[in-house]
Amino acid sequence: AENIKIGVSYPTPTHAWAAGMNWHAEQAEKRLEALYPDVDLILVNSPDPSAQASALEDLVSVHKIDALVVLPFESEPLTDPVLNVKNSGARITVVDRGLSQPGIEDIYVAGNNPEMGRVSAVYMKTRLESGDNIVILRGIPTLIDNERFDAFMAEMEGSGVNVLDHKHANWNRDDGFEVMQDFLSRFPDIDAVWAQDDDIAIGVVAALKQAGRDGDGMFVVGGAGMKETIKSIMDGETLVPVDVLYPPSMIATAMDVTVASFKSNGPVAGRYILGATLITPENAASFYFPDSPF
Amino acid sequence: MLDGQSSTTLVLEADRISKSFGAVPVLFSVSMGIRAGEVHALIGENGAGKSTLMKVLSGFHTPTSGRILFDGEETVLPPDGGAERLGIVLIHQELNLAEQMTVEENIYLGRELTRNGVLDRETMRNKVRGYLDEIGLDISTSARIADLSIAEKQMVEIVKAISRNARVLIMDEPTAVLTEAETALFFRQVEKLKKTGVAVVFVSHKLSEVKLIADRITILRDGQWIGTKDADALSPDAMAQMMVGRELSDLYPPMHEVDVDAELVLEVRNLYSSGVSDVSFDLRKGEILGFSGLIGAGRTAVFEAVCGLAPIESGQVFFEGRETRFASVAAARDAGVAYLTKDRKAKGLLLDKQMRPNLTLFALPKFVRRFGIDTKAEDKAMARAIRRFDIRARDPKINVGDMSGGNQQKLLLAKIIETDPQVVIIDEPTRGIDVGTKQQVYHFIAALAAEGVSVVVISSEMPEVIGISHRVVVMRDGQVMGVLTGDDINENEIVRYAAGLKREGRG
Amino acid sequence: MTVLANSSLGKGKRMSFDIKTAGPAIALILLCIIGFLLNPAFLSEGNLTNLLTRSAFIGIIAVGATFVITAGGIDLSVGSMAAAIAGVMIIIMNSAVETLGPGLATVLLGCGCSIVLGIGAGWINGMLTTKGKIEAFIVTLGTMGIYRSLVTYFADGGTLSLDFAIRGTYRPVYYGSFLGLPIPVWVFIVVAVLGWFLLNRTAFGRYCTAIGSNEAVAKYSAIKVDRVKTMTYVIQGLCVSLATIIYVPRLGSASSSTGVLWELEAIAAVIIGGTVLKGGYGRIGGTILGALILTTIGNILNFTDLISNYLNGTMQGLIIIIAVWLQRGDWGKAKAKTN
Amino acid sequence: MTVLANSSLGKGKRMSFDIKTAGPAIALILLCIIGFLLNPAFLSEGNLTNLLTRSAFIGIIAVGATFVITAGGIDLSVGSMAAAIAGVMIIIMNSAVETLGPGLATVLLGCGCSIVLGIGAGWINGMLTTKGKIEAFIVTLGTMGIYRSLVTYFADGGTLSLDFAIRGTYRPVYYGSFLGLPIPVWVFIVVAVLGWFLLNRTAFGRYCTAIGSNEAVAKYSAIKVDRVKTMTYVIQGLCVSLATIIYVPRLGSASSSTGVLWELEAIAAVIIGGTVLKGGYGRIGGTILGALILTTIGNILNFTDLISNYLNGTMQGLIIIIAVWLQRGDWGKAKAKTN
Ligand SMILES: Nc1ncnc2c1ncn2[C@@H]1O[C@H](COP(=O)(O)OP(=O)(O)OP(=O)(O)O)[C@@H](O)[C@H]1O
Ligand SMILES: Nc1ncnc2c1ncn2[C@@H]1O[C@H](COP(=O)(O)OP(=O)(O)OP(=O)(O)O)[C@@H](O)[C@H]1O
Ligand SMILES: [Mg+2]
Ligand SMILES: [Mg+2]
Repeated sequence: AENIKIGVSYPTPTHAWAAGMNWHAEQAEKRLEALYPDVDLILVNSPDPSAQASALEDLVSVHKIDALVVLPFESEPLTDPVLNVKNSGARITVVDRGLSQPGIEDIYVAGNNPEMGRVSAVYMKTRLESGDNIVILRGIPTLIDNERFDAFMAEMEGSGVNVLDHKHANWNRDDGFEVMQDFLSRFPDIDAVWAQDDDIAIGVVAALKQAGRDGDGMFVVGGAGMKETIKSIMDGETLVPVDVLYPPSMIATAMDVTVASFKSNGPVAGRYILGATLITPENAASFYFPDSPF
Repeated sequence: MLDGQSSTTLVLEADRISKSFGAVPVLFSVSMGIRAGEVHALIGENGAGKSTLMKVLSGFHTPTSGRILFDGEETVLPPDGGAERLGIVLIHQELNLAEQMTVEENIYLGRELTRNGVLDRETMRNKVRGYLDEIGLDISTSARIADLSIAEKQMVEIVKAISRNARVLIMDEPTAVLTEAETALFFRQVEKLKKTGVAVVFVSHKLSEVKLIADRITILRDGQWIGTKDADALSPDAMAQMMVGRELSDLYPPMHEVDVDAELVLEVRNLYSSGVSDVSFDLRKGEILGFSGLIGAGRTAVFEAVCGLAPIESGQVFFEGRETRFASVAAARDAGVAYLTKDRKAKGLLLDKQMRPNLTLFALPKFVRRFGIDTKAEDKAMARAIRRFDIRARDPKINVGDMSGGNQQKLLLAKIIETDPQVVIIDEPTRGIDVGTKQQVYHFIAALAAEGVSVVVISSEMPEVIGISHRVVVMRDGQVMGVLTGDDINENEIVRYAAGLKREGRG
Repeated sequence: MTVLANSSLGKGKRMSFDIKTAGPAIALILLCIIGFLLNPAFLSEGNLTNLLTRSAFIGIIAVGATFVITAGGIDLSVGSMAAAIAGVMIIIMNSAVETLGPGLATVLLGCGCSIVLGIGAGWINGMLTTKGKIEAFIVTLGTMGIYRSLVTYFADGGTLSLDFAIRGTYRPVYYGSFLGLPIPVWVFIVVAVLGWFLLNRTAFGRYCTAIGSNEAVAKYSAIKVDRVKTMTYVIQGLCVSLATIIYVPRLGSASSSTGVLWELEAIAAVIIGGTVLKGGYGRIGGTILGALILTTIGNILNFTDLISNYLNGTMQGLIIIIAVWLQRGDWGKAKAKTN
Repeated sequence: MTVLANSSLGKGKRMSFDIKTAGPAIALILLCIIGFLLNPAFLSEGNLTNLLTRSAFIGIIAVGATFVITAGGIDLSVGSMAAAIAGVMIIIMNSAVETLGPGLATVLLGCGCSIVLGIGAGWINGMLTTKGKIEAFIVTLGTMGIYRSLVTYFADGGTLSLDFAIRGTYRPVYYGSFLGLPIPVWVFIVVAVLGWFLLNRTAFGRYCTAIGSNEAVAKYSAIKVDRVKTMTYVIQGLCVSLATIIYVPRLGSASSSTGVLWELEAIAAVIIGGTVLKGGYGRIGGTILGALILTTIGNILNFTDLISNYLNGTMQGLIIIIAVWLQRGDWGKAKAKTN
């Protein structure tokens, strides 16, 4: 049989979540190629949007792919390049970040960023009262960060909880540590921290412990579902009591679905939106992948 | 020619010029008039302010007080070489060429010929070729300055200046790095320019040259104007006396004979290196060995190879009887062999540093006490060097680059001697040094030899080699043409060997 | 005899010089051979076109950087500058589309603004270094941060995107071809030729070299050092704006991640090409090859999955070092060095 | 008249020199005043301690960079080198915990490895620049990419985390205090004092300065140029490894984003401190102040919400440029320049 070539393009992992995604992609590649000898998956990662656009060009001109699974670095810049791939005749599966023009992709698999912000806020409200103070550590200034942040703020609206300040910690542990140190110097009374991301949360926790302000009911909410965090939730840690899922395995889901679109008889096109589940000690075990780097 | 009129009109005149750097006064109310079609020499001791005056007269320095008259009118000269447009061209004492650029590019720098905005490279190249041929300089127009020898660089500077259609051509020690042959070529050009009515001002410490070419002579001492005389009225001795302010005794010290049985300190056998082929000679303890030859004869190359600065291709070097190959300058230094470069700007001194770190740089291990540098010992060394070599910097904290050329040379000498070497090779020891100090340097070299230090003097100044050497090696094209001793050491013999008219059989 | 020695000296020099010039070319050819061996599709027309087009951005910026570096300066702000200019262009075109319509006029307005901004930004860098007497490294590190954060600010942390109506008009500037070559390649060629001409055939080019070689000498040769230096930054700005003009239609957007690390790539291209980082010697031809080499490395790494993706950076680093080592072209001649 | 003009000029010169030395200090004091005005908590003991501790990383690295830059080189690889060393340290300690247990021995093993790696990495940079005769910019750009991708590879794109058992033993190296000052600050102080001594009071320091000032003169002055230059890179590597040793216990992890842009920060600190980028003049004291200035800028921006988060980079850029401009300390003396 003729080979089915599927290109898989995503950003170079520069933080743990992306590394987890990369791990899931590699696992899926092995699994699918073993399962279907005629399927060839080609994984490419790129350090920035224009490199990703270049990689897409190379997938078409060199590898002559039949389908593309793409997690765009950013939506806008990659809309045209993906459209070009589509025009070459390949099927398109978009993961996570939607393109800015509807109708290009055949399949869409995504997490839910606004939902992530909202779910975090809902949890916050269950623990806080009017007049309580929180600080927010945001990610890298991007659309994703904005979506999470805006949804969070919208949900908090009217709760009476004060957001003292929000600074970018770039989904980075070091920045999380330093920004939190400064928040602690600046604000004597903080009741909770929304760190948005598990990496930032690690830095935040270190800063809290250093300043000795990790007691009296203070808590931190991160996000994404890092295995260490999930483990500590399973163990009943109170400083980071919950996590909000944004699963890096979505890329594997997308690869599965794409291969299925060649192999299955039924139609597989459409939208697959994964939830932003709140991970609590009760359900944590089912989200724990000890082998993943994330 | 234009005589009657041109010899009296002053093109450029300094009127009671004073100049200070910071709080340090350098020139005190100096006046000097320059006539069209004359060669006007400016002489004076090191640090007398000659270079400073020349820079004031060409707009590179603004005078602190006093006036400059150009064509009889008071003028404020434009800065940074802008005076070239008025026809006032200065060749700086320190070489002023862009090292990475070619000869052609340097000669036309700042006034490139263009056609419709495009460089007219063809014309520029041809013109430069013409200039180079005229002055007898055999280098390519597209040679990089960095690849030229220092003398060639100086010739390029001269060509650059000559090509600028100057009305006043000011040259600060243009001949310091030239041999007599090249100086003669250069003077031919000066004569030519003079005939066309160009006023030539030049600074030199070679008084015989001054006597030969100058029409009038101005003498500076300690920043003061001492006098302006017709050249005919002054003998070199009189010049020296006016400069130094006292009568000079014999320039050269009395010669101590070397003990013919003195041990051989350095023996070089069949040395091959780049620019050196089959060179052999030896050097005895306490001997002063002169090296003579034309520029590019390979004298420097021999000692750069010996001292670990350039790789030896083949041949043997014996130091104190043992075969040695110094792997690095440091190894040579530690063994007691020191080499003083002739290129003090590029290889000798850190121009952006003060005197003290420069003085001790070569001998620095000597100044280390318990891991740190003993600054007190450095200060003592500095004081000693200043005394010994009469280094005059009015401001001791000045950067070496701002010191007068001659004083830099003295500092360089002091720097090398600081290691107390057994063998010292001095390449052009008195380049840019005034007669008074020259005398001191010669006596110093003689004293070193008397103490048992062996000295190699590489010099392009024939009288110097003749005056102080026990023996003279003459080189040409990287080979030794002959070794002269005793009465054979005279100008006639040296020239015959150097020009290849005579060659010794190998022994 | 003297003449002989001289001429042989000259020849030796000229030959080593030739190798030096040919160095980057040899490195590039080797890379192409490796690419072909890894995957014959490397030499397909499609891939070569992609490669050239991609090199155009960095290449055009690097031509500007060649001037700055030759004159002894450095410009770290180019990547952020490109992002900021792209951002402003998009904002302006998006708002002009209401009055001017999505036609050529709007695109031209955008390009005009880009050029004005590029020149202005270059001028600011130039003035701060020359008149402000602040080290170029600091000035451009500062403006790098400023432009980067401005584009984030304009985009509100997200992405600025070009109105889809305009894209149709503007698209051909990136995706169109002329005589078989994509437009960006043509722009690259024109910039390269003009840059080469300016550096090698005009007085201005010589002034840049002279300033980089020895500022005092340049000054004493009555060259207006500050003006020439400022001009090199202006040229750099102009090149950045040209690169941006062909970049915007490619992805139709700008964000805070646009142009990240382009400054290092551009400088690397310049230096791989043989220009001396400390100034005084510049080679536009080498710069072009340098840009092609860098793009080719990235391209080749997309061609093979022999190497873990994570090790791309290792390969890139090794190849850059080896390429420059190759182009020194005096292996084993170490002995002759001292002269 | 003459004398008057002279003496005032002279004083100007001496004064401007003093201001130049004092420049970074003044800039830092101004920043502190601004910080205090924005929020009095800026001067709280806790914040000052944080500030000093944070400066330690960049500061220690910048001390090394002062040597490299003074000797006319540059090292872009330090950030990646730190990340790679941290990664390897963690891997080694994690695997040693089984045999050596989670005690001091393991930590010492880790630190030892860090130092060996730092020295080795520096030595490689040095040899490639001196013996390989490749421009330092290219060498270290290459090794920067290599180390960065190696750490990504080791971490599988993610994060390497130190075994929790070891953290307890190792923690005090970051979080502990001695005489009221955190350990990292002590390390910083020791490195700074040693660095100052080495640069200003030893033959080696003189040699660095001499080489940066004029390599040919250095060579003719019996300085082993290649060896000294290599040593500066080794010192840089050692400083990076020290910085890494105090960095690892902080969060107990290393990832591909560890140390990103530290190279630019370190170089910026060096140059803000008054060291000349082209070499020949280095000031350790200035470097320390430069590192403090950079950290303080970031700290102050976290202390206020007056400025849009997005504009942090703009403020940072402006403050850096202004700080360096301030330290030039010859505002308005442009006229006196010509002398
Ligand atoms: N830029 C400067 N700053 C401070 N002092 C200077 C500067 N230039 C020259 N001087 C000082 O001025 C004095 C005169 O120097 P000048 O170079 O004019 O002497 P000179 O007569 O040319 O000596 P030489 O024969 O040695 O070249 C010296 O003491 C020198 O140190
Ligand atoms: N064949 C050659 N290959 C490389 N370099 C050469 C060759 N021949 C001569 N040179 C170089 O030419 C220069 C001229 O030689 P050198 O400086 O030793 O001559 P010199 O007699 O000392 O002349 P000067 O009067 O200038 O001191 C040297 O730098 C030498 O290395
Ligand atoms: Mg002089
Ligand atoms: Mg010589």
